Amino acid sequence: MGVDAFETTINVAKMFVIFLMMVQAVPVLVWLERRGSAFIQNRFGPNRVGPLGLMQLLADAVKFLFKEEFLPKKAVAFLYYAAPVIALVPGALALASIPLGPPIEVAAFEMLGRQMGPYVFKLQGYDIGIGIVFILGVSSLGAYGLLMAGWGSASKYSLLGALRASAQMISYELALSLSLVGILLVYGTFNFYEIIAQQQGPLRFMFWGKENVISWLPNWGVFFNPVGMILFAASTFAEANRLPFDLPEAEGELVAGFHTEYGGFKMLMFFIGEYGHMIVASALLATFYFGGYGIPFVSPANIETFFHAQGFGLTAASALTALVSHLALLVKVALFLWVFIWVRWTLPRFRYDQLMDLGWKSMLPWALANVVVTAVWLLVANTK
Amino acid sequence: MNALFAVILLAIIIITFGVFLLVVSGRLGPKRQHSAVKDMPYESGLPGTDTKDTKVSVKFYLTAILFIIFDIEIVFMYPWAVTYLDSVKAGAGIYLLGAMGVFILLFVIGLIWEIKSKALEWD
Amino acid sequence: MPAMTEALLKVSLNHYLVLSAILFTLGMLGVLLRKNVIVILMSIELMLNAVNITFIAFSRYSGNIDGQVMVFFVMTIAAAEAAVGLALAVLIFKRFKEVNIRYFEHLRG
Amino acid sequence: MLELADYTFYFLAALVLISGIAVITAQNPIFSALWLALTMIGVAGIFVSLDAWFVAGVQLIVYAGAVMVLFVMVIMLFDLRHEIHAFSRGILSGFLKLASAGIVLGLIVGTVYRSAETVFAPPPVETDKMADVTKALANTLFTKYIFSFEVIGVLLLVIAIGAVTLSRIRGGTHASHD
Repeated sequence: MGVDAFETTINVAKMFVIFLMMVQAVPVLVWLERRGSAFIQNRFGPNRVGPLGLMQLLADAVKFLFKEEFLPKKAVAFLYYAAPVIALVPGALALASIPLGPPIEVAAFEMLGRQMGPYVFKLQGYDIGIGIVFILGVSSLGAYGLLMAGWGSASKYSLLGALRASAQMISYELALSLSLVGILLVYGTFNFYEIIAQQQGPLRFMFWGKENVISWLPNWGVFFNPVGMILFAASTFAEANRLPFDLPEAEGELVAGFHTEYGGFKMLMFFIGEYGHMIVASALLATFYFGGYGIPFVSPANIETFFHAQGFGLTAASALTALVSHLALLVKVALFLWVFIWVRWTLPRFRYDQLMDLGWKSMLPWALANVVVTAVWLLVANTK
Repeated sequence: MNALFAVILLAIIIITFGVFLLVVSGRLGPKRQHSAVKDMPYESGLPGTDTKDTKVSVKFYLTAILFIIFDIEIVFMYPWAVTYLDSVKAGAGIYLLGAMGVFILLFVIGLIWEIKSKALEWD
Repeated sequence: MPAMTEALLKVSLNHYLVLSAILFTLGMLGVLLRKNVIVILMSIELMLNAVNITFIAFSRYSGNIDGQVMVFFVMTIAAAEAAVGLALAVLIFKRFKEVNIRYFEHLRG
Repeated sequence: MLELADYTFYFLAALVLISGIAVITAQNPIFSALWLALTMIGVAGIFVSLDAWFVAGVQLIVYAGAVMVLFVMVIMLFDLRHEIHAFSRGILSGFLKLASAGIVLGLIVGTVYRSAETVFAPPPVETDKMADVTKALANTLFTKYIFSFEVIGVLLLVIAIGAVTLSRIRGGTHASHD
């Protein structure tokens, strides 16, 4: 068949690893959220189980596992049980298409008496040429999980919460996808690798057909499209149903929104989906506006040459470069995730009409203006 | 391995994992015990009323309709956005900007109309 | 496996066309057999999707990008049709508390 | 020799057809809508197998993400849980309808197999060339079809105004007074 068994194995294993990464990140994030909230509010938070309370989530998970099954009367069983499974899908599918580091080159080697390689493994689940369009498409499927949960559990709070959630999600999806048009105009490609490659080195921009360089700033997208960055970040809060946009589960009004009737592991699965949204949003923010896995002023090629000079072989140097770059991305993502948690205790919740007004009457026009201004600016800047 | 197969594979992995979790947590938990109160949907402790009477604002579906229309307009901007820089460098930027300018103008007219006609008003 | 069967199973343009034909017929059956306006609208979407498959398949096998542009337009029209169709369905429901297709004949004047 | 791409096609075709049948046979409209969403996702996969990545993405965004969400929302709004007359009745008309659908299917499939040679795919597009496909699409859209593109803009404006106006109508000759 011409398909290399070794390569296929690695590629399949990558899927599992990336999915497990998302699932594993959730307990850490929940711990961070609870400890962070406690820190901001000047209290202790979970600190009993294990060092710093790190084992708390393990204990919670075990407790969740041993909960009694529950199905409300009149509930549509199929929808009720399918909804949490569906809620897992968009986040993981989107995360797998974001590059987590530069590709690893593996030099040819001999295994079991057979000549293998050379290979290039990308640090992502699958490389899709249309990157961001795929992510937008997949994350727009997120509404189904909510609607199925809301309808399936045959409860008023759930139905209202689901309708609110999906109306909010679709409203902010407009601002989200429109704010990305600005950055696509600047880079002229959907491909994440090309976008990241264009963000390396010092800040370089065209003006009246002449190239200018500002040597003390990295060449990040945020300097080309600051308004787009702010709009994108704000609408991801709404997409992930986080405060100040957590209307779907406003405790004071709707008990818990669409997952009112859920408990145990089923609720945890909704949580995983929600945190998956946050992780994807942070990774996208880093990729589009903050150089992705790139370290400011240092290109991956430089890192690799450095490791070569230290006496590492091709494979080892490449793997180490990928590791270092991946850590850079991880730092950025962690920073944005912390902002997500921070904002939760800084801003109060919106009212529903304010939320819709903000989405449709402020953010949409601003995003549109951003597109027009960027287009005109590009035209002016590149004309001699 | 092509990307389409990879996407399908990952989707299958996720769904299998989810179903596995459902089954495991269903098996491990205590035996389900029915009672009239427990099986009732939660309504803050008040006696539940029939869900058929739930009145939902028609605003929700109006929002969804407007979302479809604006979403398509934004989707049309995506191919334009990727090809714009190339065209600007090739000297055809004015033409593309004009083509999209008319489209954006129609978009703005629609948006202003919706705002003026109070279709986006939630009260 | 005999070579004949294998030649039939190897995916070619015809496979896509037949798939599209079956999908189109399903949509047609839905329009003919169902009475709920919303389900009829969904069946129309099914038929439009079948046509889109044909467009893309021909575009791919003849190396001509125009088919993809056409699919773009078809999607737009389909979405617009769904928006207006559902607005009508909501009107029907408000008056008759049911969305049966036979109430559409009252939509005059 | 069948390859991975062939098996992927058969998987997607089965997905599309099974969910398509479920759309028109489901008694409950909400299940119809959810099955149709699955059909749309399958069709997006079919597009991808034909290397139309961008159109597949648009299919996901517009159809699966927007149109079907609208359908699901409207059905939830109506609470159309129980439907008594899901199918039209009448044995003769039902037979005629089935027969006409069968004839259409037979005609199309017959034509396909009588007229077309078995055409196999040209080599697939490389991942890093996919951007070029999108750019070619954009160039065709903004040169050859520029007029249609602007007309679509006008159409969408009209739809936006029309749908809102329609949803405002109340009363009329057949208004129920309750």
